[in-house]
Amino acid sequence: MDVASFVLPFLPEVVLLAATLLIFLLDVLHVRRTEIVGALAVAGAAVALLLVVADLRFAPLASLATLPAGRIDAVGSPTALFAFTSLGLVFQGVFLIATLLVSLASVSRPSDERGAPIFFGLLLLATLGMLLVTVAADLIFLLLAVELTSISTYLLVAYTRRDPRSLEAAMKFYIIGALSTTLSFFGASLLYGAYGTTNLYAIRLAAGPVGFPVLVLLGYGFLIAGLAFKATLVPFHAWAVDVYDGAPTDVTAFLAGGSKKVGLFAFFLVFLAPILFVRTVGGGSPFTGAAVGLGPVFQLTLGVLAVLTMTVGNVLALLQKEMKRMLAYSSISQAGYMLIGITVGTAPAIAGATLQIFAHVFMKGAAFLVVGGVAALGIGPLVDDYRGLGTRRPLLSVAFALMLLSLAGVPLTIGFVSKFVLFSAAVQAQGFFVWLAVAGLLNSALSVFYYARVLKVMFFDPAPAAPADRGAVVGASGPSILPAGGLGYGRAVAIGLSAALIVLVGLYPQPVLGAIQLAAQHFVATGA
Amino acid sequence: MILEELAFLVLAAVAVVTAISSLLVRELVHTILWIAVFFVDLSAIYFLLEAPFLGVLQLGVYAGAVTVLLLFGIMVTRKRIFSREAATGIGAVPLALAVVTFIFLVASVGEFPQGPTVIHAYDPSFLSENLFNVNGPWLLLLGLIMLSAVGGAIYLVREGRE
Amino acid sequence: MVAAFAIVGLAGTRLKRLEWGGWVAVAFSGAALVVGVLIGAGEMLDPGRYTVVQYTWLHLGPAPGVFPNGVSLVVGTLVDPISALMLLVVTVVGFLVMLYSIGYMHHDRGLPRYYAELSLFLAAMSGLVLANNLLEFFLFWELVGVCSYFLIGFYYEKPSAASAAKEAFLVTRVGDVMFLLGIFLYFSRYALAGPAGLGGWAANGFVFTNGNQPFLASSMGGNSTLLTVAGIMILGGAAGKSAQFPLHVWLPDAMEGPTTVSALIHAATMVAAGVYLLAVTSLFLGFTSLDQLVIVAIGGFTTFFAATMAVVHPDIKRVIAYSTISQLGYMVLAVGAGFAMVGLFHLFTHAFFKALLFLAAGSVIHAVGTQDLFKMGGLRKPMRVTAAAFAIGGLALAGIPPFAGFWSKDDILGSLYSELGTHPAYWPFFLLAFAAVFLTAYYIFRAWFLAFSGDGPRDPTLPHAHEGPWVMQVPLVVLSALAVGSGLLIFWPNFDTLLLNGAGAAGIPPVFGTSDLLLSAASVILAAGGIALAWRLWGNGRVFVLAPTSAVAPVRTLLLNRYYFKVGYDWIGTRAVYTVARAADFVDQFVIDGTVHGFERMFAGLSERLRRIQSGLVSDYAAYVVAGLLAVFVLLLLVAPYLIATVGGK
Amino acid sequence: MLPLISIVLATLLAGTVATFLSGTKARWTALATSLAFLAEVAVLFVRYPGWPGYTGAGIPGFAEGESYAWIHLSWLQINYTVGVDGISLVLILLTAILQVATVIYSWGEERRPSAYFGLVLLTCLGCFGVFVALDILLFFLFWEAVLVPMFFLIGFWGGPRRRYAALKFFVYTHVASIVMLVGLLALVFYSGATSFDFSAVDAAARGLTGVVQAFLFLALFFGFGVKFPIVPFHTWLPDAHVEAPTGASVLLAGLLLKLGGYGLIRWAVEVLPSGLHTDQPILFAVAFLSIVWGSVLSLSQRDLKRMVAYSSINHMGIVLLAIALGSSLGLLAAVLLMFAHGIVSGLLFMSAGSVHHTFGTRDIPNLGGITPRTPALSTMIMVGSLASLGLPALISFPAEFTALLATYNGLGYWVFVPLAILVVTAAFYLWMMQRMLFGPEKGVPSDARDLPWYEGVGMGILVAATVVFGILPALLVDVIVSSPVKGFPGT
Amino acid sequence: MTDLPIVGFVALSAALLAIGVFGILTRRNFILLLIAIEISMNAAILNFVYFGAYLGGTPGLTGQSIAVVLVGFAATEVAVGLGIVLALNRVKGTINVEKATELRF
Repeated sequence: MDVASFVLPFLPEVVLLAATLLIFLLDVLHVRRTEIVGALAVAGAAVALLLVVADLRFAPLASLATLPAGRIDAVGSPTALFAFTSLGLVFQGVFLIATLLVSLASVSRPSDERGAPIFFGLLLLATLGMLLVTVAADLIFLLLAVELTSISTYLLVAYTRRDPRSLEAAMKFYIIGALSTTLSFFGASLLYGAYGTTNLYAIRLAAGPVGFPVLVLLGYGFLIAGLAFKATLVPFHAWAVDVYDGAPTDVTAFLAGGSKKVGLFAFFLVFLAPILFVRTVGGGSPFTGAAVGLGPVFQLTLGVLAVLTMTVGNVLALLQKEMKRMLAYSSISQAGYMLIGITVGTAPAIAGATLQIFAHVFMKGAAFLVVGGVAALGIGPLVDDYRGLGTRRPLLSVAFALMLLSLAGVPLTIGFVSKFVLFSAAVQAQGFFVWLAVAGLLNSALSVFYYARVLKVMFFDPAPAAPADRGAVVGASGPSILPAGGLGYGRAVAIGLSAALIVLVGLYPQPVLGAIQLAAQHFVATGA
Repeated sequence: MILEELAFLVLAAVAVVTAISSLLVRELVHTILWIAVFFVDLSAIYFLLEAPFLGVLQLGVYAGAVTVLLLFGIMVTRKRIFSREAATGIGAVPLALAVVTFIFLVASVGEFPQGPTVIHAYDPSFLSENLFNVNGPWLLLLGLIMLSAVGGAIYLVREGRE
Repeated sequence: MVAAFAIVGLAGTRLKRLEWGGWVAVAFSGAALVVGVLIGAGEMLDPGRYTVVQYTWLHLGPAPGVFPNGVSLVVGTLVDPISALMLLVVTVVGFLVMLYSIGYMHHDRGLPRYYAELSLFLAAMSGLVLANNLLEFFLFWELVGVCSYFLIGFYYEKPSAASAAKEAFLVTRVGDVMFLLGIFLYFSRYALAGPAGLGGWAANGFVFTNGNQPFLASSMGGNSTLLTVAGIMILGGAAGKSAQFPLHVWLPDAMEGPTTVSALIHAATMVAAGVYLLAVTSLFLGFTSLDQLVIVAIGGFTTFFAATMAVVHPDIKRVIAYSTISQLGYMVLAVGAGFAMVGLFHLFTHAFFKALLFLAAGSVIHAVGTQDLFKMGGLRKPMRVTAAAFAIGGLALAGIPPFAGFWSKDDILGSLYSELGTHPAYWPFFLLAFAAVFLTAYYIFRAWFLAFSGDGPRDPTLPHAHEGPWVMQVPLVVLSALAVGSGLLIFWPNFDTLLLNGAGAAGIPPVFGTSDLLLSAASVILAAGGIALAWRLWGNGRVFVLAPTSAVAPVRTLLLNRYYFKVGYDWIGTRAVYTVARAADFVDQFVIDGTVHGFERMFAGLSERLRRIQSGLVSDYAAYVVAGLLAVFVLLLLVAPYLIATVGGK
Repeated sequence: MLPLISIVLATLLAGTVATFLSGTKARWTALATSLAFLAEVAVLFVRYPGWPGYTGAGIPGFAEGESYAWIHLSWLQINYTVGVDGISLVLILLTAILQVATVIYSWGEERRPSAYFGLVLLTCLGCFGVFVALDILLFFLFWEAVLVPMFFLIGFWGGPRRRYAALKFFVYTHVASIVMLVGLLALVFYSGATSFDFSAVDAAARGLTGVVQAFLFLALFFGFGVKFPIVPFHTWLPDAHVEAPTGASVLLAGLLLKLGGYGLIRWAVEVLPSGLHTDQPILFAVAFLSIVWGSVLSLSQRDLKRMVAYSSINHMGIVLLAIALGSSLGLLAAVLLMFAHGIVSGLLFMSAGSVHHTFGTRDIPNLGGITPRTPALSTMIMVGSLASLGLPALISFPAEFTALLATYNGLGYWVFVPLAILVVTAAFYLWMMQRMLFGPEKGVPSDARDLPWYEGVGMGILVAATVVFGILPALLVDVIVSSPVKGFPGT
Repeated sequence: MTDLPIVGFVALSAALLAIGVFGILTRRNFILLLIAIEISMNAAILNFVYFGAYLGGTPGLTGQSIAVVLVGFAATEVAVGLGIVLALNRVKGTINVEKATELRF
């Protein structure tokens, strides 16, 4: 096999891997200063991001319909393990942005932290797994790539290895994750039994009546459960709140902003084909005797999950007193919105969900970065601890407010545009999907309650008597480098960048949305 | 062939019994013993399925490495090796969930041929070609996973000096 | 013309900050007087002129349905016999009252406000008189109402004054609402019937035509349910403004205002606007016969009803106020019976002698500082001019020839009598009105005797009485002259023609000065009897005390309590309405908002309960995962296929 | 062609930003912006070519049309499309007048003036945007953009229960917005409109069946209705008003409620005439309920502001009634009423605010005879009350008259319901004046002073508007009737 | 060449999965949880093996390849789990998951 032709398409991945190995090498050489290792990670992520963007940029998106050979949108083959889709490329960009933001913010961690190389190395490995998910054309490849991310994140959560909360979170994450992995592989094995292949494209080609309807449905059912863990769908979500809460906040940002999207993209890959290429389950369901299409069955099931997810997530966030847990629940509900995309399964809906995922990086990921920064300022974990932040830290508060407003879907923010596109796509699909849009919109109304509460606390409530500003950096002894008002420049830049993008894309989403739209159209046209 | 079917039935019964026992015995070291038997039993099933390579792998990795790893884990986390686990109830809800799961899965048997079917044996060379060439990326990914696991786990287990 | 006048009036309002502000107002009202007299004289010298000036105020475009030809609202002036007559009344009385105020009000605070409001009132009243369509009429109608509101509440520190003002506004508001509905009804009928060839509304707007026949009554064949309802609605408006039964309650309370205001607004002009409205409506639009009966009934009943209350009241102003209601009843009666011009003639004379009575009463109040008749007495000697003026006014009111009231009231009774043959249903109301003649004479002279006869005040604490300054006496004298002479105008052919022209050809020709002699004699005798009874009971300082055990004592109590109307209205106005309002408030706060908060609590409770499932125990989480898995199985294998098979597709 | 509307938007935006940044000088910046805005609106009026019956080039039926591509996807054609017609122009004028008056009235705001004035300007910017937007997304964007500054205005500068009120306001209106958004999206996608532009949607909606129209109309009606507010979704209004600072109350009553009316006219009535026709009974019922409910509840209020707030429900009920009639006369009346109510309720809320900080309470029974001490304030209250109860020569009269005429035209004797309620309306205003302005002095602190100059000027502007447009309503009417509403018979 | 009924394997793997799931739900010792996970993981591997054995040809080979990879993966997973167990034990002094419920609600 020609090595160059094999490696070249994977250039971003290779760059990340190289950066990872370099970091581990530095660790062995006892070069462990956070800023050095962090800079390396940032550079790696940035270069990879540039490569991805360049790919997107130079492959003329407008002419995607003509299916250029090469990296993008090679039609999947029944034997290949990976296929490059432009939507996958977009997701690579999203994941790399999340990594970039998190590593940028993490550069501000204490500079003599011993585990810095491990932290950034695992971060990059997790990212690598995410990137590989996007190119997967094979179920096993996909699941293994997901596992690369999972295993790396288990360890990232446990990264503050002296913190019992962190370890407890890692334990829960691990057990539920391992269970879900088992379920996923079990599902894959059933599909393998039914189709004789694990290649998604081959499965798609096996259109027409299937000999094993129950086996197929059970297999997909296991996959739904397994992937729903990653995507934090209710009722597979329970780990997420504890893990988001217990994990180091920057890791939480990565989990919420990056790794959970892997689950959603996996949903895109796994379920698009059966949903789009509506297939009659041969001989009818043994339970009802009626012959039904696979697509509507999945759409209904995923629709129920979507509604359940956003509702439960929002309702639980309502009374949550801790900021991180509240954001965690909110993150769960957001996953429900995103699931609408694949449930509807049209190109507009996929595009809407993709934009929502893109937006979520800046909204939720950056919000957790803010929470991490605020904690570093010595402010407590409760929502009420944020009292008077608006007067003490106006810029930070405004940025945070922007993120929350965007999460609530208030106009002029990216969160609005994404929800708008998503829900309009659902309405456009008409029928049953309009109710998905209604449920989503009502949920976003419900969500306003708790976002508004944070705003209220930050801006309306008086500050506590003795502001605990500029307190000791929690959980670390050394001074942080480049302090930007106690936040650190890296974190400040990451937060500022996110806030700016929230507004800019919110105002003029055309460039981003246009690209996503073409990618989604193409994704739907060519299939997984 | 009746002999093979009989062998399968015995092996299957052993698998189920050992699996249940490993979870239900209260002596943790006994658990390790039961699970080792379980792994060996599965290995035997793989041989029965004419997949000797997998059988050997199962013996080596599971019955060997994993069992030792688990034993090691017990030794480190227990002050006395032969300590007894506090009794934990079986619980109606978990049992129900497990049984329903089983029922759902067994519901698919109607779709399979009911009688004995041919079992294909594979040449290990074909298997290696398939494993290392066609599906090589799987192993590549496995390697990455191991890299991540090793790096992270070592960091976790190592006594920190901070 | 009227616009210019209105602007002058309004501009005047801003000038009154200075000490001599009152004189400015007098000057302006003098100018208005000149204009009014010129118009009036011009009309009298050349009866039958119609001058219309009009502009489009609002063009609302066509409206499919009732107004297919478009809705155009115009403002304009119409000078015709009746408006000229009315304008004359307004300007003359207005000027005199303004002049009188200089003396009467000089010790009051807030004079700029007083003159400003009074000027504004005069402007609005002139506008009302000159309006050439119902909408514009209504516009000024509301304006005079507001002026009345402010002037009644002039002594706003007094709670009773503030309350009376509110009451006046509210009660007339009820009438206004009916009036507005009446306007809509006429509008719509006009719009539908209006010949498109004439351009309909879009071209003309809805204006009083100067034709000689009521447009609607003829085009509708004189009868239709809609027209009847419209007429009743207009009557409602008029009843509110003219304090007719059952909307009469506000006028006696309106006496809380300065006496000058009572004279001008609540005797001579504004309250007469209701009658004017009825007259205008009957002349230009026409009433159906059912309407006429209702109007006659209301008028006739009010005439007697109000007079009975005047009989017992101790307050000099309220006695006159009840008298006003009663006299307005006469006018309504006349208009209702189809003798619009007869009614207007009575309006004309009544304005003068009633203003005279009020100003005279004001003079008394000014002198003794009380309104209680039973405290006064013997004022004849110190206040000769006032006593004489009051007497002249009283005689005019009682209908003793040759005083003005005789001619006009006699015309009303005579005209009505002539209708009895064709409308026997009018009989009871004719009798009521006839009986009221006696009561009228009795109560006004009861007041006169109580105030002026005798040797001195019954309440010795009263200050020593004296005549007011000349500015107060001049109006008394002038009005006295008018109270005598205005009735005699009927013998001037030009004036007679003016009235006849005003009536147009549609109504029955009024019978000015030619009523049945026998009837006239009877009424004069009745009136004389009333005066005699008054003298018998109250003359020479006597005080008639009704024994509490007497059979008529309960009647007296009933009358003093104004038939308990006020109590009833207060009950409706405060108790009943506020109870409903409170109940509604309760529903709003606890049912509607309660539902909202219920949802809130529901979500909070749900949140609280759902939170419990987040137990922290990883085994539970695993159980959720497995349960979720099974749920997905159920959905995939059972629910979804079933639903899709039954509901079909999506 | 001069992109005038964009220039106005830019002016407001720049002014808002400058105000936020200008610290203690914020009031001057805000005033300058407001005056510039007013001047630009005047230019808009002067340039408006349709007197009457405007049929312009560019965007049909709209003047000053501008359209630039914004989000163009294969299934979404969203443009930045703006334009004005007679209906929006009148409401824009209202915005400009209220903005100037509010800024001047709030001159004495000491707590964070830059943020306060900035938020005030932002609210007005949003309202202006709503009135000019001719694209669904743009419309919705501005619509929601109004919520946020108002939320902060109530929540930061408000009364004791401000947090509750702010939250309630936000949640209520947000839920409504969402239903509205679903309705609008469904409108686009069910009609198969080629773009989100008004004209495209309008044209495409003709093809919708009656049932679909009826459902869409109901959704839109609910969405816009909460802003009105319609009973029983009105309880946010009294709370928001009572707790809001005066300036915010003025904008809330004067402008925000009008957004509902405008939205209903522009995006529901014009686009879905047959939907309106089907849903008419529901609208009538709601309108009558609002009219009666608002008025009866006003009677039972002790708090001046709360009373005025409930009277707003009553007045907006009449607006709804006029709109529901589905005639161009009714629409004219509705727009006229909205303008009138905007000015008058602004005046009344300013009065209530002044009463509050002059006497320290707004509780009507605890006050009495304030006229001698504060004649100017009393005059303002009187003018406001009289205008509100429909005195001729003041702005409400032509509006209410037209509305009632239209009601009669459409509903016949049903007009008696709003007519009778006029009496109740008069009752509570008169009761309030009797208790508060007249009678013996009560509850007046010894140091009570009459209006400061800025409050006087602020109210004076509104009084002037009340009188000028009351005497010359044709200034507005001619503009409004120049925009015949498509889809109605006979127009 | 041997013949075996496929349904037996289906039932066996289902039983193993159910047992594993049951263990995960009821056991409190982390190590027992690991064992339970491994039992169910083995059920999945068994699936791949017997489906592969029945399918034959290249598809069948693929199944066995997957099984090989999964065995390796499962071992790695156990290693990671043990790492977490040890760290948890060091910090909390117990590996009973019931004792690790600080994060909840």
